[in-house]
Amino acid sequence: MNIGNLPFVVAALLVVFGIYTFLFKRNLVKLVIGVSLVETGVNLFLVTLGYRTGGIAPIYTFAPQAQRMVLPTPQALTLTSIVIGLATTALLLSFAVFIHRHYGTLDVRKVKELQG
Amino acid sequence: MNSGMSIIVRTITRLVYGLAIVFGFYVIMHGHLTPGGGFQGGAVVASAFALLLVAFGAAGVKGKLNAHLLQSLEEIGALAFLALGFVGIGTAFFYNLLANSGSLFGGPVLPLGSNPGVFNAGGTLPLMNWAVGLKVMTGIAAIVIVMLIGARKEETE
Amino acid sequence: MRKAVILVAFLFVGAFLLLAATSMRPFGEPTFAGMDDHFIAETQAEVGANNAVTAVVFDYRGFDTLGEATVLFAAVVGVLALFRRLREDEA
Amino acid sequence: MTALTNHAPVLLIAIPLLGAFAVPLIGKLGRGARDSFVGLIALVTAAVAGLLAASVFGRAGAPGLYVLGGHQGFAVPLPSGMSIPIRIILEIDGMSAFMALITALVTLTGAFFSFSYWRERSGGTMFFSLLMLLTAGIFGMELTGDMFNFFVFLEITSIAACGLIGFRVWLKTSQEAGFKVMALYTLSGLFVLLAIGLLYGQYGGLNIAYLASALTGSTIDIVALGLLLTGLAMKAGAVPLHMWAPDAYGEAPAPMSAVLVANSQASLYGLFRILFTLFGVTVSVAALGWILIVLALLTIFVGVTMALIQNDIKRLIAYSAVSQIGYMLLGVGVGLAVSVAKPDFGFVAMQGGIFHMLNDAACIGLLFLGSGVIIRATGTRDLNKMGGLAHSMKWTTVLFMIGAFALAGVPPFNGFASKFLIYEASFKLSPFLAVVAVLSSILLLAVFVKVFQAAFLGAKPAGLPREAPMGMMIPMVALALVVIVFGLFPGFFVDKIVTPAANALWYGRDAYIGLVLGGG
Repeated sequence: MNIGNLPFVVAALLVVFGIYTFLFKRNLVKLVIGVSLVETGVNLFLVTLGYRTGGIAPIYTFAPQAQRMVLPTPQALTLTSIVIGLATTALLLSFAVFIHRHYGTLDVRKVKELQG
Repeated sequence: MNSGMSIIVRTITRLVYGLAIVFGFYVIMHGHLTPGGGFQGGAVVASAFALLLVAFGAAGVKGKLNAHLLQSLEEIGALAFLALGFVGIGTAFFYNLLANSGSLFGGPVLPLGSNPGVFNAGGTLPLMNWAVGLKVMTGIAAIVIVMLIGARKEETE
Repeated sequence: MRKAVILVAFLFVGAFLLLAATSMRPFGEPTFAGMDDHFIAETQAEVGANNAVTAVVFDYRGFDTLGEATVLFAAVVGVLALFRRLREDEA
Repeated sequence: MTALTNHAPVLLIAIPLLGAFAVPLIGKLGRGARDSFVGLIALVTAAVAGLLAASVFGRAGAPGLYVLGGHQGFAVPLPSGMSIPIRIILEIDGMSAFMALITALVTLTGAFFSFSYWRERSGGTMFFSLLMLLTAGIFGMELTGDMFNFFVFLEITSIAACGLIGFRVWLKTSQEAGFKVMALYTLSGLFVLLAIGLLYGQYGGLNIAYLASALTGSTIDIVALGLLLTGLAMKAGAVPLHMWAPDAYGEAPAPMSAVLVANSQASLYGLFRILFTLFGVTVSVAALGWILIVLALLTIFVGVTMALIQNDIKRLIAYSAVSQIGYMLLGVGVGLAVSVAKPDFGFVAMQGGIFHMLNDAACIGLLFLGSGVIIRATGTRDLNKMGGLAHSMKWTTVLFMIGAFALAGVPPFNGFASKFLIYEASFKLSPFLAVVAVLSSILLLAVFVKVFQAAFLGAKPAGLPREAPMGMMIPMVALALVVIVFGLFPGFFVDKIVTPAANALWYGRDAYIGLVLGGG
């Protein structure tokens, strides 16, 4: 394994932590946090894909001459994915509010009307 | 219902929220030249709205920020963005008709490479930034205000 | 039993992801950057924007951005629909 | 007309989007204006879908391109001679057009059914807005030729679908289902995004055709394939990742359950597109085919057995819908398992699996709409509390029966036509597959005999439930007509629309790649 690949490994670890939170926590808000963690990991992964060693932001306004620029596409993709993450988090939290209204709890073990 | 937070937070908010809104509009306006754009600037403006909501409480902004008005504005932003996509349908959907056309936002970028930034360029980009900026600031503000009011109702019951 | 299955699945996925992360190309040296080099080189002449990221977001991949705006719109409509005022017979 | 045909792919996505953005504004004018606007948008969308399908099937399913945002030089040549498309490209071949037809059929009937169904409910404008968004998202998934664009539309469908599932906020179960489905949809979407990131990082492009030509079968490719397979199988509701599907179909308002099935089918389409076009021969397709077959058998078995023990009519139909996803997977899985040698029966299996998508959309849609009518008339979803509906709801009884027979694969309805192709072809691969498939169909028939006996037969109920209004009947009759016509003339439709669709997956990989990259 190459130590230079550490950013990729960190992103993967974030995703793994998120999945762990999602699978093993009992509180609905913690599940939302788990999903957000996975999202953050994926976003971080996308951004790291675009980096070029020594590169500057791909913006020409007052840019230093003759510098390498990092790739713009991953940044655009990350922007999109962040907005999508915001949207899903908002909807998930709204559902959590309503579940709390109906069931009076956020414990997944007690929110189990739908079985079988 | 206890609306809002302490006097310190309220005073700071009064000082800061105007600046945040102005900065957000700056980010939207110069999206094609500097870091940022419609989404980022819209989020900054929405954060100013969220700050107001947190500092003054749902009751404090009642009548000033109306979720349904915000939603209507968001729809207008979305429709404007879609319409800008349709502008170039003569060639293809999302064709940048205005770029390098010499008309509005159609100026050439000179000199190429590092420059101080030509504001009158980018074709439909600045217009799209405005449409998306309007959409994002109103959309996020609507989500925040609706969720805050809904959650508060929960506590008082 | 159920928990053991979940644990095994989790470990499997985790190992899978770490395998992917370690066998990626070296960090900081994209191997195929033709598309992005085109964006960086042509953004000023083709689109007229100094900011290549904005050029990608609104011009080269504008359709994605329409989709992204739609996602936000869907979330706003969804949240407002959940918190809407109900009719008498629905509550 | 040519301009309209040329722009049809993007209009198919843009028109429902326009509808979704404008409905809340038009809804302020009143319900009449809103309903006529939504109806108009739905009709125009269906007409454009028909036009697109006519032009694609007119050229025998050969793929066509639509480059968004540019007329000139959409590809950048690389030093090695290969080129990368730089803009988003919609690529439409027989399979995409076929899926667009299904979506148009389901969303059109769903929208028209909803006019009456949602009349006495609150939040109608938002309901129709979400329906339009879901429609646009499904069309986008089916038409796009770009991986990231596919992900974006996947997320649109996720969010719009969950908004619709949780729409009846006064039901505690709908909120539970909404949370569960949203969390799992998001997770599956993130798996897909992670795979896209891996592929982009390795090959520097996002276009499906470009990636297909660049893939080498390295470790990263295999990991990406695994992630895509997991994510899309989860979103399609295949066992063992099906836990959300019965909740989603069961808790959504009845007309939306039908659209959600179309949504699952769009994910299935994405799965097929990735297996056949993106990966194709670069990985061991036989092994993948067998994975699909195992998933299919599990899905069929679990779906049918769980349907047997349900007492809730919507949940029962939901589990049957899950089992039908298994039949599609079985057909295409058999095709994939033998797609290197390309024997004849493999193609027949593909035809069966793909044809079954259309048939399933029609008959499951009919059943869900029928269940909506029944629940509206009786006020309960519990089969044990119903009975004697045939006395006063003759039309619904007949239509429901048609849907149930078609779903269970009884001739002469359309379910039989496609299931027969699947039985025949899977028998040639392994008789065991055919036996499981046939037995499950018989069990499914038993399930619906039970429903029939519980809901429609029996003594006259006390307060005689009234027949559904005309606005609900017409969409159901339309779906029933589709069921009957496709059942009576399967040969014609298999020739005209199913064969080009199967061709696109089975033989069309080189043409698909060649159209974008040139030469090929």
